[in-house]
Amino acid sequence: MPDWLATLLISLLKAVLVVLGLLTTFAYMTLIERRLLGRMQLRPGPNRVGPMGLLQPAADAIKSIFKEDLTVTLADKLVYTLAPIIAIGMALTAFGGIPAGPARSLFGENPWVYNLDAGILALLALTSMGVYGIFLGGWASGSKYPMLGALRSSAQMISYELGMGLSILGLLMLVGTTSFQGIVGWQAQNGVLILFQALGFALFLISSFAETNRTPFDLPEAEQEIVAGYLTEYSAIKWALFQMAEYVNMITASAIMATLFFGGWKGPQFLNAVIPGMSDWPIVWLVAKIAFFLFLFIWVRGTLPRLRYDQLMRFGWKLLLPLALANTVVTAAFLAFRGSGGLWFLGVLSFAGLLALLIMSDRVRVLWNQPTVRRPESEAVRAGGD
Amino acid sequence: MVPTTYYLALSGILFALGMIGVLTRRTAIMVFLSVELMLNAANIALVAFARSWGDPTGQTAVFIVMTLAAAEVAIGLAIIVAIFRKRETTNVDDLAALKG
Amino acid sequence: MLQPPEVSLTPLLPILIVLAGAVSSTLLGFWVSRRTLTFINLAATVLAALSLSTLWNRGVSSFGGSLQADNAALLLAFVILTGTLMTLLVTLDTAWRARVSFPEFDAMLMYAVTGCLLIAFSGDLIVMLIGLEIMSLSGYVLATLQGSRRAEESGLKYFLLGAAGSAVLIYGIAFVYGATGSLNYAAIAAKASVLTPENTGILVGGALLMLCGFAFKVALAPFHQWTPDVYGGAPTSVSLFLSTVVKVAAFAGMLRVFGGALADAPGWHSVLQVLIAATLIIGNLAALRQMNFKRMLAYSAVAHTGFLAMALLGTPQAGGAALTYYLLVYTLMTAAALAILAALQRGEEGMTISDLRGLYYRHPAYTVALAVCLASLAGLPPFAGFFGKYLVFQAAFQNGYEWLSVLAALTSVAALVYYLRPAMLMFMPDRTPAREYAHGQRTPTTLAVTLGVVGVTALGLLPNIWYSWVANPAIWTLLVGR
Amino acid sequence: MLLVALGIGIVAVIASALLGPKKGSRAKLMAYESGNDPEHGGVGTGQRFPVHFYLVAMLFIIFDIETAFFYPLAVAYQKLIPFAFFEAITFVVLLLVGYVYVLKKKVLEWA
Amino acid sequence: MTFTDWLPTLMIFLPLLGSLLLLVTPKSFRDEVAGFIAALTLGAGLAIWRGGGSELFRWDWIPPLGITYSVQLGGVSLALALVTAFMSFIAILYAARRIPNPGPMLSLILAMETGLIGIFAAQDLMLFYVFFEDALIPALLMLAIYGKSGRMAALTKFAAYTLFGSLLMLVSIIGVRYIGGSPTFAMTDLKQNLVQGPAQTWLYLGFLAAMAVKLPLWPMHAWLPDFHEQNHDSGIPDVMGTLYKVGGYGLFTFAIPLFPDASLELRPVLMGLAAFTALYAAWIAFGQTDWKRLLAYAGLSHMGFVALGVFSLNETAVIGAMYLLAFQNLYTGALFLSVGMLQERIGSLETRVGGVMTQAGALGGLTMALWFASIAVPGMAGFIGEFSILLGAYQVFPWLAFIAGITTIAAAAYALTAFQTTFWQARPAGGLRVPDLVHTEWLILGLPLAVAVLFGVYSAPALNLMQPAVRAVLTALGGN
Repeated sequence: MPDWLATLLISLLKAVLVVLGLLTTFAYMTLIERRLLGRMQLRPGPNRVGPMGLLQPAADAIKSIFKEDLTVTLADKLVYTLAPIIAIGMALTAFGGIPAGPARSLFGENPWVYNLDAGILALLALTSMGVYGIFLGGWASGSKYPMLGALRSSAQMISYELGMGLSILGLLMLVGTTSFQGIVGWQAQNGVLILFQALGFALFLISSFAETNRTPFDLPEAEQEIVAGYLTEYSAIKWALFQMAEYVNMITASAIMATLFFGGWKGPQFLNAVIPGMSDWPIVWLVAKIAFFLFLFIWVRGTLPRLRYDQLMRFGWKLLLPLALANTVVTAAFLAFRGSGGLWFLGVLSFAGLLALLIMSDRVRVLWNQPTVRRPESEAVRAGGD
Repeated sequence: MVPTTYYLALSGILFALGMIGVLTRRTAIMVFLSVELMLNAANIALVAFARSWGDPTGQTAVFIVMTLAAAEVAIGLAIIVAIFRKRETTNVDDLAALKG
Repeated sequence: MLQPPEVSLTPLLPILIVLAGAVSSTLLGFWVSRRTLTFINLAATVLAALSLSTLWNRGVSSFGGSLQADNAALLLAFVILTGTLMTLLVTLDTAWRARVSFPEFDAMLMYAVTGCLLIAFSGDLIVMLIGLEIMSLSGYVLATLQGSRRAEESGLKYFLLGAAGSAVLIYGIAFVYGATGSLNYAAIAAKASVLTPENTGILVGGALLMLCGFAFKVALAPFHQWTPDVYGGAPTSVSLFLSTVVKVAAFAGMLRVFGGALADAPGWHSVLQVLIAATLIIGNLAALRQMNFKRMLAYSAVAHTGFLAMALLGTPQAGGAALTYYLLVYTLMTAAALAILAALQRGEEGMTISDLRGLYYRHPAYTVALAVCLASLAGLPPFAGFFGKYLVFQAAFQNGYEWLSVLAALTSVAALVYYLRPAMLMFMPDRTPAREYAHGQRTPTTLAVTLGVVGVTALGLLPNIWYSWVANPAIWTLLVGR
Repeated sequence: MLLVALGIGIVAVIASALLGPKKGSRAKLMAYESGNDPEHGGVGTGQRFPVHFYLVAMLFIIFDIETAFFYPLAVAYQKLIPFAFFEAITFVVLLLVGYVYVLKKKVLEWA
Repeated sequence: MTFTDWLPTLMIFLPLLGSLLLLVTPKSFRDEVAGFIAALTLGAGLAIWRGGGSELFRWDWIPPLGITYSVQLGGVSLALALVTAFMSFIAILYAARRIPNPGPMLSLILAMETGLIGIFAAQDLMLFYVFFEDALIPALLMLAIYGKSGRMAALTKFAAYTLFGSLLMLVSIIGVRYIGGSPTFAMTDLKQNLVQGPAQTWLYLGFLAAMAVKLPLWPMHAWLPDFHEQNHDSGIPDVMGTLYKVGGYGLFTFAIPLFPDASLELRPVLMGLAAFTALYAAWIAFGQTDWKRLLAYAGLSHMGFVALGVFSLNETAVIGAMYLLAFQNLYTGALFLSVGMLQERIGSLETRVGGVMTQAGALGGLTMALWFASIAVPGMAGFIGEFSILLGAYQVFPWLAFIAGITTIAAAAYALTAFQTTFWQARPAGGLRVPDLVHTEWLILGLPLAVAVLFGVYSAPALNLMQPAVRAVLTALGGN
């Protein structure tokens, strides 16, 4: 067997494994989410299929495959079918770039499917491809509510993508590389980045929620206003694929946050004193961190109410974007003028900024909470004209 | 390593397609998309050449070109949308106020 | 290893001043009136022009030679700023009537000028490209800004063809880069003569593509079709800007690229002369058939492109000087003519030529000024247009393009006829009621017109006022990097 | 990875198409409109969007490209101090000019 | 530098100054100012004549382009300049009387005078071109402002023909300098750096294009009749137009010295063309019923003679041609004015009105005398010119001289026929009263006639002035 074929096959195998892992996680994620939400809302959640409802995901899967797959008459058939495939394809692909351990740590193989120098960039690019799935799905349905949902979701996703992209700039300046391995390595040496980029992390976290269409940013499928948004006309497996994509995106986002701000696949360094090499164990640490963030996602969903659409957009453009820029500039200024001082001051600055924001939150809120003017329709049209 | 010629051939084909699009398509949007195709052909050529010279200048040029393309998209779409909203057509042949 | 480029802002001074004007228009527009902004921009333009003098003969450059404040750049920048000044003066009066009196108009104008200056100051293809695009993109917006049917249509046409032209140009840049491995003018010029045959082929291809791209931008036939529609459809003050400043800048780019970087590259000369011949014939003959004065001026701009481009066929020394001289003159006379049209037209579609009948008896001063401009455009001595034409004839003639000079002379006859017809019509007594806007005569426009007419006359009688600045061959030899 | 990921989606869709029942009726295949007949027989895919979405899209394109410019700078930042700092500041200031303009134009208002 | 050196410059620009001055002069003084300026210009010219012509005055106008301001008035050029100044003065005299609100007209006449004198004085090709084009603008404006209803077409034709030629000439001028390698466009430099070989022929053709239009020479003459027909009835612009026929002079001063070989080479063709033009124009003139067109063709016929003389490159003929060129301006111009007076009286330019002589004897008499001058009756200046031309041409190509000789007979025929139908024949109908000449009109017709007669009888001063200049020019041919 030639070398390249072996590499190819191994990559393929890893890809299949990762995909299967993700799908399983997705399946149980839904169960866990429903159970947890039930617990938070003082009700049991699904508990009939199998012990503690453990077989519920399997049942859901079988149902969605065997359900009738409707394609509404006005839909653009090809795009309508393609949209969920794109959505899930991009979501799954994105995850493959995240390293789960040091090189060659997994039976002599690398614990990642692919590794690019521009890791973050590639990942951001792939995740933003997800918006195509949603938009095309909504558009191809040829119906009013899906269209609105699609528009909303694309507007929302692109708006928050800016915040997302800008919020990691400070981090990149500190680290000086875009490869995940490099970032993880830097954190192992200098301490996890959440310490120095608290503000950046906060912004990234919020953007991630918006990017994955999770509460409080789940406007695209806000059933009270637009039925189910872009999903309105979807049923059976295509619907399931969209759901899958959403959850996989959540997992990916969790993984990215874990990698960028929380040391990635490395465990805390002091644990090496207990069991040598413990912090280098592949997969374990990453999964643990992902699990934490997934819990956070569910927790927030159980806690926060949904934003109104105009609030959502204002929040993204008027608060997130300038703050991310400010974070970048502060980091840049710090790096330019720090002299030989350590990084701790930047951490303090960042925390202080975050704290200040929290303290001033009542004042800051007016920025996005209420519209400053009511625009007459004619003016809105004219603004589009020029 | 793939020879530079292949990339050039690809870029040439893309460019030709774009050119044909510009010359034959009658909808503003399609003309515009063809132009974007041509820009991307140029990008591919730039990257290919940059690789063959082992020189990063070409890649930075691609960066700039991408920006220009984006700016063009923004302004072009604004103009096309403005026209479309006013008269429901972006067919280039329908715009005949300025013949003569 | 990473090496931060040496940064010196001195060569950027004029660009920065203009940019400051643009930015201030963008932001201050929310608080002050457009008139104030225009005055600020006028001040910025004048300041920028003054700042040129501080850079004269210093030959400074910045960003590793990407920005060159050599004398050629300064001279071209001066022409650009002159056109800008006249445009701004005219818009003070006419912007309101043309329904483009937004702060954005000024901002876009100044951004476009920034781009134009960048082209003039460019030291490599990328900076040139950036400048060109800033200029073009702002130009598209300016052409559309009025929001009328005609303006939008002209904007769309301008945009689509301009974008196509840019794409071709960029593809050409890619090829030039592929052939020489550099984007810097001097480096390209140095390598252009020592290439393998294979690379020479690529270079020729790139040069031709760039030529086509530039031909779009400056409106050389057969890439000129957008010009009459755009100049005719856009508000007249915008047409003024597009046909003077923007064209000057595009020619500055051509001079930099073809007179500098690719001066020794084979191939493009022969194509350019065919393009020029086509432009001269098509532009002049089409202008002959126009009934609308504005469209006629648009076609005349096409025809003038042919003359201007002839300078590029000369040696860089003679051609550069001829082109720069002609550009200033072209700017002055075209701007003044369009300024008068902008002031006197009733609507943005301009005036038909027959509307001009008897204008002398209603607006004697403007009429005489317009006649001077037309005579100068026609190339009649003693107005400066004549020396412009003479210089480009000479440049082409000296470099062995006799047939082109003869062709240019023959097509000029058509040009003279279509320029003289309106000029004479204006003096014909007429008893029909006036067909122009009666209150067009205002101080700022008059200032711009005076600047143009005095400039054209003075430069015609004593061409040396300007020519002695541009005549030094060392300025243009520098373009080639020798 | 991409192949596998897309493969999953395609397989799932095909499987469902093969296995699922096909009993469409007119009402079932109608675009959703709370049970009413769609207005004008439905909007189809040729609908028009509020102009505001175009604005957001254009703003996004512009700002996103600006961000893209920032990435290389950020990565190389520490090697280019202090040049990079002034570059960054200039860049941000210019970005802010555009941002303030957009803000004042009330493009970022949703009402 | 003495005052005399400045005189040509003064003579050139004085009218232009006057023209500008008129723009700000109050209405009531305009005629006087214009007349004064014109008289002053003429005086300057006479002063130069008295000094025996001026030296070459040279100043580097645009050094980087090698364009100099070289002017010289002496010999032929002085004679022509004097005639120009004289006829401009006459035209102003008549314009002041004839045209209501003559301001623009006076201004244009003066402006054109500058261009014309400049053409004659220029000793630099570029400068020549500049003045050549400059004279065009006032001519066009006169036509535009004062012309008749069909002026637009005439104007376009005029401009197109003129500029077609002059732009080719411009290319030739550039070629003469650069192919020859001269440092400047000044004649003195160009003569030392002559273009050799076939290039000379090509450049000569380019130069010829302009001059053939301006002469005019068949087939480039079509603009001429329309131009004269559409101009103001008074004939004042036609006077200036006649003066503007500088082709013969241009060929003489510039073409012969700069393109000697080509001149010789093309001599047969060109002389043939010239003779044909003379005969053809006379033939066409015979059929004209409009005085202006008739005079236009008569002038064309004269120009054919001038061309014949110049192209023959024979000393006698060239002197004759220059003599004719100078003095035909006098009587052709005066004739235009006389038909203008005729038109004023009877409201028509028809040649078939008849019976004018019975009421306006002086007008008829002077007109007839001018006609005699025009058809080269001995004792008039025209005779000396035409006779010399024929004499010289006969030595070169006898047959062509013979053909041209027929023209003089034809001229007599058309002139007398037209005169007879207008002035003698019985009036067909109507009792229109035709007043005779009044005050300045005597001068306007009489002065040119007097000068024509003077130089017809006593030609020595003019010949003395011209002969050395012609000889000097013809030396360029190397003795044939």
